[in-house]
Amino acid sequence: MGLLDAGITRHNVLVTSVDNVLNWARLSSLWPMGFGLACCAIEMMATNASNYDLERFGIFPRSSPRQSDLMIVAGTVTMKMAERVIRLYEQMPEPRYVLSMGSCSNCGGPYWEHGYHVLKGVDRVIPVDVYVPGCPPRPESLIGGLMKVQELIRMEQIGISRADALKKLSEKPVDPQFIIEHDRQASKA
Amino acid sequence: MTLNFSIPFLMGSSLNVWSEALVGFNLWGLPLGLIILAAIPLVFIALYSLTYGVYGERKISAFMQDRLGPMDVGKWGILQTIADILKLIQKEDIVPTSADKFLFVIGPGVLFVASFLAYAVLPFSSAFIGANLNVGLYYAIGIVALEVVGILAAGWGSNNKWALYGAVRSVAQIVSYEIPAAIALLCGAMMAGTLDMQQITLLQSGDYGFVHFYLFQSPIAWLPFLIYFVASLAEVNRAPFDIPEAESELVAGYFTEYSGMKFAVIFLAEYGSMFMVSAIISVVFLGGWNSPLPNIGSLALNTWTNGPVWGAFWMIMKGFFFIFVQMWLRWTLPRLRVDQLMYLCWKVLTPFAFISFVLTAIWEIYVP
Amino acid sequence: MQELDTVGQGSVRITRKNDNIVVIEKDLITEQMVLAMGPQHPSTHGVLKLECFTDGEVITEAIPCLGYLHRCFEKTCERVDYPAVVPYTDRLDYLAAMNTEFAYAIAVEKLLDIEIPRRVEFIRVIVAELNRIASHLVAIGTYGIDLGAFTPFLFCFRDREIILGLLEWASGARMLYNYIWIGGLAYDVPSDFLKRVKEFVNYFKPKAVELCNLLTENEIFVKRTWGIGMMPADVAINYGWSGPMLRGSGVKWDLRRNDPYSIYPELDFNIPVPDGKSSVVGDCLSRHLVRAYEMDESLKIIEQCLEKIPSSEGFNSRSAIPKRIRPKAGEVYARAENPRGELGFYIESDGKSTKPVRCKARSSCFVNLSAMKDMSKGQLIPDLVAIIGSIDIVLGEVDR
Amino acid sequence: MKEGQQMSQSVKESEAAYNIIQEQFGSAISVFDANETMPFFEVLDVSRWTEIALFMRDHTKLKFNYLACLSGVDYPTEEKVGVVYNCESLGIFNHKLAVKIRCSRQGGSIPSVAYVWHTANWHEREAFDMYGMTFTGHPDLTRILCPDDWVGHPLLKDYKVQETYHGIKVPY
Repeated sequence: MGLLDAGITRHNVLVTSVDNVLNWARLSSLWPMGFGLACCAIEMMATNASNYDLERFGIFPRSSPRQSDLMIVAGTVTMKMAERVIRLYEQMPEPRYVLSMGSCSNCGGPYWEHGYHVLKGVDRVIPVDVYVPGCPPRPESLIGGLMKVQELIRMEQIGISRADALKKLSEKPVDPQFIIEHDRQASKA
Repeated sequence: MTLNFSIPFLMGSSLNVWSEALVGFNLWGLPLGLIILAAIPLVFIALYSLTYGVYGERKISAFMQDRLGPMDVGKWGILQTIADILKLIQKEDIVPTSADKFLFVIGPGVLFVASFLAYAVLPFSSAFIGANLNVGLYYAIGIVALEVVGILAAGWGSNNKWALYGAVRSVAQIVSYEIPAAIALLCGAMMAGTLDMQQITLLQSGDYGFVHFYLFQSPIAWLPFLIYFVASLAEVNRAPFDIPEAESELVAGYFTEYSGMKFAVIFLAEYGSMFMVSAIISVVFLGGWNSPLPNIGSLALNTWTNGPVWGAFWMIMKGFFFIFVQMWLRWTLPRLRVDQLMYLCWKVLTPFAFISFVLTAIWEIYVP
Repeated sequence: MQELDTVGQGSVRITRKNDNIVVIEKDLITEQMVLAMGPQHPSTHGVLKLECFTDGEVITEAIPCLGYLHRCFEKTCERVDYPAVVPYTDRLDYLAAMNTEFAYAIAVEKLLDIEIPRRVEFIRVIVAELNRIASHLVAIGTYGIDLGAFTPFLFCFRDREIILGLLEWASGARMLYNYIWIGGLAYDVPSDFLKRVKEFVNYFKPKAVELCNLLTENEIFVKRTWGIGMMPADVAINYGWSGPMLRGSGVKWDLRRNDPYSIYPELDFNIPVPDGKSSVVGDCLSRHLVRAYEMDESLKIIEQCLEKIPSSEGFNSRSAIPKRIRPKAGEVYARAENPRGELGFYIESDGKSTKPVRCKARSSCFVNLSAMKDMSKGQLIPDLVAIIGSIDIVLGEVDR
Repeated sequence: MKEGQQMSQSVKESEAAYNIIQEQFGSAISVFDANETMPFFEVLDVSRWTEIALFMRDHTKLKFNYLACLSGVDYPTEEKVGVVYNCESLGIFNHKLAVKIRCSRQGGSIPSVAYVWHTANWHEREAFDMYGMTFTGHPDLTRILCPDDWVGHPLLKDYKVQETYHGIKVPY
């Protein structure tokens, strides 16, 4: 390990707070690519629409991959589409994240057995950061998935790779029950 | 000064005295005070209309659409635009391999500079003006057209078919709408008899506030006012004339290939020019920095609310009002088609602009 | 054909004929540009790809390329039992899952030749019509986006959420319900369901008017869609169009009336067709208007069903479901009126297995979309977007 | 359709339509299968199918102007693949009739009716894609749902899915 790397990984105050600010900016303005594949795309649209309103979190879909940070693979990826998905992923600027929404893009979903033309999991072609299960996932769970992406960004630091951050995230799972209890205690007090 | 600037209601006449003193403040022969006075509103406007123009748009659209809009980033989401810009700075800056690199890089720059050049001649108050040109209005009309160069460079340089469509559409649109816009502004200039923006504003001041504004001075002025408003929407590519960036047709128009900070620059330039056209229309037809409130007997509302700082306040408020109307239209109306857009320009707005020009001339000659 | 509007002289002359076909005459040498629209494009409603040959802004030819969402529905059907096909039918037309299930159930019931309890039929019609409204709301909302108006879309989705809530209450899922089973229903509706549906009907009536004011009566909207994407009735029939598309061309054809199934013969409703005054018969606007009016008709149907529905006393929603679904050998082609048109199922049974030998879904979007090439010739790019929007495709159903 | 049972109205209509076709084409078509769910006849002389289709569409008493559905079917036991057409007279007579055609499983061909009913254009492409029979005279007979370089015709009963497609693993 070089001298500079050592200095950075030691989390000195300056680097950490700069990190925090930069991470805050990235996680507060996650722009997903408005890119729908199948049923889940409708649920994604519903999440963007008035009732769930993703814009509350600064998440606001862009139609060009060049201007987006997050790819929500919403729906079944077929063999014909797989190459296009790869190309779209490659067109996105770094740092980029992939959220696989719905069972179909997680693992092939209901088409895993007989769907000869269905790609069994989008992670076979592009690296996926967060999986959201469901067929289709409810808007709440999509929002949950997006929160997970935000958490992942929070874990990242200069000197900490994406893989390390993902590991950290999985080692420190956030228990929703704990948060709910915490909120209850706070409101009681 | 800067602190109180944001709360102009609390300012009395003492501040005006102070600002007048600042005008006379010269350091080593440099008119430093003047520079500060000129720079403050410019910087303020730039920051405000850029960051809070975007934020305002998102909040206003949310209000119209039964939503909340940005809520999570800062209290009520007020830090949203800052987060967006900070994030865009961090993004990878992609220049496509097949792009014309020179044009691709200078495109956003030209666009950004062009949209802010006209700020130089905008009179923010009797004391705040960047360059008091005697052909200020002429300059402002002309400089808007420079945006076309940036858009064309961006669209052509991207080597993307959608971007090219967007750029060509945009050029056709902006160049066409220059004509009715310029003629409509000339009507205002004719009423004033000068092209000097500061003079035009001064000529609209008086004890009765809004009564002195050109819009209320002659009934004919409404025609060029509306023509210019419609044409200015087209000039800054706002709905219903947003065909150059028509999201549902051209993905993102001429900036399809732009990522990171270059995209942010294009995005901000757009909001910059939005304020610019709004400011021009308020100078020419709505009295610029003059207070719209009239003096009613001993209730000297006009006198109380006039002055350099108050002037900047009125100017910005008028500009923001027009920005609000632009947003309102944006979230209400569908988009016109290319041929309908051209039809509107050449067969409706241009003839009416000429008619209003002639009518204004007649009014100016025969009506005292 | 008369010239309406000519722009330019000399080297390039662009003429718009009165059927909105743009003709370019020129002495210039121009190049044809091939423009790949999609599969990722905001206005192709999913993963449709259009290969457009363009001459400037004018489309000389637009060829749809399908298959980006081919999910092997028919192969899957041959491998699973009859009841297990129902969830897959949901995923065909995911905007109107109830209607799709309904069509499949009708097909298999016809093959089985079984009698369905009356209350089941009423509930089926109520949920199907609710889903039709939801589907048309999406169609209208996204059509607004295609034409640049974003706000109507959000209003539509706001109201759609209420329908989704109702259907979720009945079935347990928001979008893909698996509620209408062969011979019955998964469950009876919750006790207050019908009351809430009534409330929704009362809520939605003024909202439909608001939507009309915002979009359908908007001058720019009308200008954008008037006379675009013309399709004469005989060509439309030859193309196999159905549903709102066919009615938009002036053919009064609705399977609920013309090939009645379920309890539709007992219900009173109109089949809206364009009157030729508020739109040109056969253009995009007519199709849009037909959809808008159909929502009112659906409300009417729901209201009647709510009055006539038998009580739930002693009712078992699964009473008519056979223990083992194994139809006798034979074929059936049964269809139902979906929000997008005729959704038919061709099912072949060999009488021995519990799996269909062949199950083909005749999808309405697939057929409606095939006319794209004809409709888009000589239109502008914005018109192309308007035409795709007016077909109201769901790629799940197109590619199956 | 069991013996002695009354034929329903729609089947009667279909039979009447069938009789007109039978008169014209005689032995080129099979006898009428008057089942209740989908009455049909089969075209035995495949080469005359376009002619029959045109006759069905244009005859003043038939007017089958609407092709509702076209489904390819595999008959592995007979070593044949076939197509089922569901025709209908929309808005004129309201009678319905299904037509079946079979051809050999390997390299069989069926005359295209894409010029008779435009609906058939894409449906025939789909049947070709799924079953591999060719439609002679079709304007553009290419795969429609699967990619152009896909191996095999998926809906055949003995279809084996390919291992990889462009380097991506296909089976689960």
